[in-house]
Amino acid sequence: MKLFFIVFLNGLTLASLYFITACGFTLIFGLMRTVNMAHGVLLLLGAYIGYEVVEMTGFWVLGIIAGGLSCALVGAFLQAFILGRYQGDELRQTLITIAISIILADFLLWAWGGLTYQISLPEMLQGGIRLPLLNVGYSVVRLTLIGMAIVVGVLLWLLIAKTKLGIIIRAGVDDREMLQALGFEIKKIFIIVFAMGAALAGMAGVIFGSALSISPGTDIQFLLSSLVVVIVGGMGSVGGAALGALLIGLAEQYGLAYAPTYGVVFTFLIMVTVLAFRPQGILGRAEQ
Amino acid sequence: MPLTDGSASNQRVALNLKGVTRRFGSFVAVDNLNMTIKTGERRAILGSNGAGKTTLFNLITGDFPLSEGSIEIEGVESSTLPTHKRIQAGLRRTYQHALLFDSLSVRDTLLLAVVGIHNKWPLFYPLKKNSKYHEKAEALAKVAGLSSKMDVLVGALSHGQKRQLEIGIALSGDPKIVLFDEPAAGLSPAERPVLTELLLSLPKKLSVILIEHDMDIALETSNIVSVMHNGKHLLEGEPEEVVHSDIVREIYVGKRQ
Amino acid sequence: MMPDQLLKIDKLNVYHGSSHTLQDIDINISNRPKAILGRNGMGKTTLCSALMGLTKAASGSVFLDQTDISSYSPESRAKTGIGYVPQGRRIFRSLTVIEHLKLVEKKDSRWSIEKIFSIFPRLAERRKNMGDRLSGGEQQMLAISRALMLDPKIMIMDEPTEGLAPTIVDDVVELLHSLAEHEIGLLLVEQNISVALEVASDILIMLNGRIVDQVTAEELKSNTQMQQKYLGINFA
Amino acid sequence: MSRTLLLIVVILIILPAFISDFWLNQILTRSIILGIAALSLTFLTTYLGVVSFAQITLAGVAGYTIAYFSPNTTGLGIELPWLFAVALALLFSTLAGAFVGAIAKKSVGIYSIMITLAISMAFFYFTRQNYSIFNGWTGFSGITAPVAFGVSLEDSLVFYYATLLSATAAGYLVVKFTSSPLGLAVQGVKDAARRVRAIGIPTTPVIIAAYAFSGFIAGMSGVLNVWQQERISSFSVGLGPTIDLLIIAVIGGMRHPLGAFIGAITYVLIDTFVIDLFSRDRFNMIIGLVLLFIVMAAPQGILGSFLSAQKRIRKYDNNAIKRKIKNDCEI
Amino acid sequence: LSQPILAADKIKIGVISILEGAFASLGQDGVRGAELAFKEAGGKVAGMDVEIIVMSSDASPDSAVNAARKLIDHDNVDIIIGPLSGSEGIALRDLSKGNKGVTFVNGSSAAQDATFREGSDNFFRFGGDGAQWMAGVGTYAFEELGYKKVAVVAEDYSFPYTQVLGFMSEYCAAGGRVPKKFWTPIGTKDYSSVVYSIPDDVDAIFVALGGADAVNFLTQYDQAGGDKPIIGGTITIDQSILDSKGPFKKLLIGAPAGTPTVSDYEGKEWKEFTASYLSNFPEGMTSPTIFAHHYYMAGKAVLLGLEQVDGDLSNQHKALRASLNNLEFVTPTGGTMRLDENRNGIIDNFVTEVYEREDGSLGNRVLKLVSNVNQTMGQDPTAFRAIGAVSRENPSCP
Ligand SMILES: Nc1ncnc2c1ncn2[C@@H]1O[C@H](COP(=O)(O)OP(=O)(O)OP(=O)(O)O)[C@@H](O)[C@H]1O
Ligand SMILES: Nc1ncnc2c1ncn2[C@@H]1O[C@H](COP(=O)(O)OP(=O)(O)OP(=O)(O)O)[C@@H](O)[C@H]1O
Ligand SMILES: [Mg+2]
Ligand SMILES: [Mg+2]
Repeated sequence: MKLFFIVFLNGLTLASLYFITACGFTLIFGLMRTVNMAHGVLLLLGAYIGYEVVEMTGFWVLGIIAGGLSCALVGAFLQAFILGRYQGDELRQTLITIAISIILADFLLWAWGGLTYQISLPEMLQGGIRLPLLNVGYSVVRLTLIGMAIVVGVLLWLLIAKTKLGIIIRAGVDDREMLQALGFEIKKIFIIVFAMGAALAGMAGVIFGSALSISPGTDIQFLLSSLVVVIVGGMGSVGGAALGALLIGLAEQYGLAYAPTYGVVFTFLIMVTVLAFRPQGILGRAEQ
Repeated sequence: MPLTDGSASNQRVALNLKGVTRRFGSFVAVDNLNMTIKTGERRAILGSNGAGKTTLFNLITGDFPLSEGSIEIEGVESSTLPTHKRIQAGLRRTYQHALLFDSLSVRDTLLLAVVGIHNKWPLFYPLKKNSKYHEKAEALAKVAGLSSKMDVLVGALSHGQKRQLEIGIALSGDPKIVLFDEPAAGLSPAERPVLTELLLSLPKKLSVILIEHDMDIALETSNIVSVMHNGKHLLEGEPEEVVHSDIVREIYVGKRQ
Repeated sequence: MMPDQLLKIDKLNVYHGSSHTLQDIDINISNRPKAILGRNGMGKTTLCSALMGLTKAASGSVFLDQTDISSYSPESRAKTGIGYVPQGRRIFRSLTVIEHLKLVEKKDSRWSIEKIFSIFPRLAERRKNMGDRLSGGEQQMLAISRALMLDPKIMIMDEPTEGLAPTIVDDVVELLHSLAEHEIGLLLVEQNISVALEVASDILIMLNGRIVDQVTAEELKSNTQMQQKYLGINFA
Repeated sequence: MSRTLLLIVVILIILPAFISDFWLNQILTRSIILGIAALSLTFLTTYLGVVSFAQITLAGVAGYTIAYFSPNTTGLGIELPWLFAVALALLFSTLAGAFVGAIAKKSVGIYSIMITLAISMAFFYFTRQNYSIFNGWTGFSGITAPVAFGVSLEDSLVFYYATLLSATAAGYLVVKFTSSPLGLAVQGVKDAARRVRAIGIPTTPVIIAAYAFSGFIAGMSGVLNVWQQERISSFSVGLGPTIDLLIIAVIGGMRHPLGAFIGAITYVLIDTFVIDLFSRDRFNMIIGLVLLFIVMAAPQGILGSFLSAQKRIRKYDNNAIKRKIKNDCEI
Repeated sequence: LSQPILAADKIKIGVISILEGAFASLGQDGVRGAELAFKEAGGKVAGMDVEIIVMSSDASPDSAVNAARKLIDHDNVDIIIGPLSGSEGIALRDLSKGNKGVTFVNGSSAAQDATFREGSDNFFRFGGDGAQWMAGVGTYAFEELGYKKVAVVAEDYSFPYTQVLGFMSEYCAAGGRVPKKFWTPIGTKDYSSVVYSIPDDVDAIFVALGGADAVNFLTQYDQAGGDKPIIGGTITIDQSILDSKGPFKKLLIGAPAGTPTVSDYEGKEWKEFTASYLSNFPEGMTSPTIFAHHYYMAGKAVLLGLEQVDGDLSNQHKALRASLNNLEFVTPTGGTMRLDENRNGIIDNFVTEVYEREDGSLGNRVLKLVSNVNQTMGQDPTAFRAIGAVSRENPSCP
């Protein structure tokens, strides 16, 4: 029984991490309909840069900012010069981002090698504390993740639902031409959105690299988990992504604890089941 | 000029709507609506924008499920039948927003419409060049005024041409009840008399429900008029009578007519 | 005062593949509202969309208020002062009514959300509805409002009364009349002849991608032969 | 187009006389096999409007069936006469296709990518974790192509012709299918599913039929693939091959069956030789750049760019039509 | 016709290693090892030039086979060195059966079955399998360290199965018990639920995880307040992990493990080998990894074999094969490498311990040398064979 609760907590903290890593993806994917297959590699890039900055300066927060900023730049570049002109051509964008992720991943391998990296946490987040009721040690940083996820989620939701930028973005997804005909410079707006999504990815990468670790191949895992989370939850819905993350996080941890052999299979079967009955995801809006 | 005498009470019933209701969240788009369409009847439905007319059509065809009430088509309880079964039972419709196959040619679209109606299950093998289906498709194109556009992709048709194609599809096979959702919208003045002609020339045994904001067409082609307002069936009656009633003047017709 | 030449179209040509959809279009629009009439598929929508920059013109130029906007992007054209009400409405399906209006709300515009709501009370009632959950007529009102809120110098309206109930057509006609009071130019594509004749002072006739004639509304009203020739109709 | 097609087929028939075994086996035959799999994807994408990531899974179902029911060195499975094994393989892949269709029937566009991706990942992890049927991580090896009607398919030339014949059959089937009323209905579902129902055709069976058909085509490729590779494992149905297939389909072009094969040969050439031509440590970067270049430079895929230019001229040759309109309008 | 065709004045050797994805840096080190052997020989053997053609696989058997086919059919190589990982090894062994004109020398792939069952007479392994690499550890853990019960955390595929077999066959025989085994899918990021499921009453944890998986598990175990000692699988304490960046490393200090490759080995031969490696590959690791070590031995065996037969590859490499079967040479760790009747290496294995070097980096040092480890780990071959093929359940001693 104790294990059951611990696993629940594990699922919750993992879900927070998944949510944080999926946020940039929801933003780009949910709002611009760009299937950004380079999301994982952007996370990885942010994490490596964050690592360097933390090693250099010793400030963790600075690492997060640096990871975010560098990815924002890369993202803006990609959208402005490569992806932008194919807006609306989903399949081609998918392919282009796959190509970009192959190139970038190889670049990262070149620059940082194939070793595993962990980013040092600030003193106060290191190590574990004893949980009062369950009487087990628990990692501080994992507990903090829950808080971070909530903050990120609320900010993102406000951005999408409440700001004018949010309205513009949603309109742009529905009918780009019409939005142009209303005087909006859609290209610029999409560059900003992509940069924001990439920045979120970069920052999430630093957090991920601190809580767990990063190495080549992590990018694919990021990408898959983000895809699953966003799709199960419903594209463009922040609440949905949170719900999706929770479902997948819990499934994964319970799977690992109680049925390790087929645990991963279950994760994907959950996704299949959700989508078979709600193709638009749990909280997504139907296409027609 | 009424086509049949709407008052004859011993006529067969083509469509019977009882307590039909549809809610979207808390909003009631169609509200406890009762209506009986007799075989051969030509009914126009008038009503302001958002009155619930298109929603009513969507309920009849099964595009949307009912919230409450029942629908009988040709005496058969059809409230829960899937759309294609209702179509196979003789129901047809046009969509207000042309809903067409942009990547098929006009010919293929009409072929599909013809084949779809004639077979329970679309054929797996290709059709012969001059099959009976091709003839029927040609005939439909002629009715819709699209004979010259047979090999054009539907996506490249102009707005009005798409509306014409909608009508062609709705007349495929051997329809018993046809629902026209604003067929004249987007048609040029030159096309409108043609449409009127077409509506008037439909077989007598066919039942028609017509949503139309072009009053000339609506009044000329119908023998009974229903008025919808805020989802309710406000009143029905002889065309002239209804149009000149004060309430209809106020909520629908306005002063310019 | 409105300039004499608000919109000037000079030898505009548009192709779809190899078909020559618009052929040497010349139009001048001043303070007198103009309407284009023509049968289905003659190129009216193509013209509107080319003016907006959404369809590429092969040759020809467009001036708005003396500025050559031929090379402008759609967004620059909108900013320069064209309000566009497209055929088929093109409402954003995932925005609510109020979000549509907020999207284009401007501080110093003559058109506020309140003003729009007073013109179309139906929109106020449905303010929280998503774009794709509006009736056809409601969408049409919203499309007009959306363009108006940009405070344009000229409105290009592609069949704005399509699908509207007669009472609401009355409202729209009134609104179109008032455009002139606000010194807003108007290029109107209409299939509803009576609306066109009532609103526009000049009528352009389009046939197979050409402007084949220009007459005053008065002339066309009285000349049944002309009606027969260009529109294929008889006014009873 | 048909004359070009004939020319291509003739060239392909006489080509083995001029090339080495390696080119025959590892480049041509492999490309054609991949091309058949890609064809099952381009079919779904072009006509049903869904991007299916499950095609490798469907091919895998056929492949595993062959492995399980043929002699192999894994010590798992039951030996059946090869014709039975092939029939079972195609049956299973068709059924699996129908099953995927039944699950994904409501999903279009991006959503279809995701649900099929989820299905394929579930299958991948299942094969990796299960040892009793799929022999887990390692899979089956030592499978050999059978002796069919007196000739050994192990002979690379024979196998090449068998592959070529299968590809031609697959292409023919796709063309026939798409021009049949069912095929038109499939395209109708892509454009407006609601309208398909409103002309009296139920959409679910149409969607399932399209997926099942694609399963059959993918199954053909799956069978040939096991015979060529002489092995199959969880890696054969993983994310890598799945994405490769998408790359093949897109760079080749989706509009015409031939595109899948052009994409496949392009991909195989890049995959095989880039490491020789460029620095071996950075060859992935080169592959990425080449892919990026093709996708950006040829919007409709390599074949598509060529075809669409042709098609546009043919389809939209409105001059004749316009003359007619003129006649209709002139009073 | 039976004349040896010596006209070719060039020997072509293909090297297959993993140069993409998560294993890329390990694979690159493997290639370095092979290249080192040829560089040391001056790029010539038996008076002929050696041409090396490198192909990449992606850890999948399919890609290894494709790479090998390209090397054989297109590049016409005579010898293939590789591959890196277990399942790839089995795939190439199968491929070798149909390509008798090519000699396959295994790289670092360590699946038991590649040679133990269904071996192929032109597939050689100058090195051990994953079980051999654990020789000595089970006994050491039970007898020297006094661990009576150990839990196992290992990745869920063939190589870790083999490692666990190697550890358990000794450990259980000595009297130790393994009450619980956790097989986690490769690439698992979050082990926290495994961490909390480890029974409280075990004395230590045997961890057979590689790369990032090891790093993640150890970090999370520490954060959860775990304090059981660790016993490492071969790749868990590989230099590539010890060189990884991050705070998890302190957990490994003092962990015993089994490996044929010890980065800080004090032996003379190893020092020479390391010096040669470092001078030839300044961009390489701080010392050769197990992959460089094994690809090097493969390269060396090939060169020695060719030299012995004077480059005679006639008659499907008959002479070369015979010479390889009887080859003996001194390995970089100072032992003598020779093959058993299954063409599998009889090796020297080390029980090691992770320690902190003076500069703060981590290394391995030798606790014990176990010589002459054969594939049945010194047990009676028939009895060993009777254990059956390794799997999640086999062996078992709860
Ligand atoms: N899916 C939906 N969700 C919520 N509300 C809807 C939905 N569909 C329609 N409505 C609302 O129901 C009402 C009736 O819509 P309907 O389309 O039936 O009107 P209509 O009578 O056809 O109007 P028009 O003449 O303008 O086409 C409208 O106010 C519309 O906003
Ligand atoms: N994308 C396109 N590709 C090819 N041809 C097109 C395309 N769009 C329009 N056309 C053709 O151009 C001609 C003009 O179309 P347009 O939409 O401008 O007509 P319209 O006058 O607005 O007609 P309607 O009154 O029916 O709206 C039509 O014959 C149409 O088939
Ligand atoms: Mg309506
Ligand atoms: Mg138009």
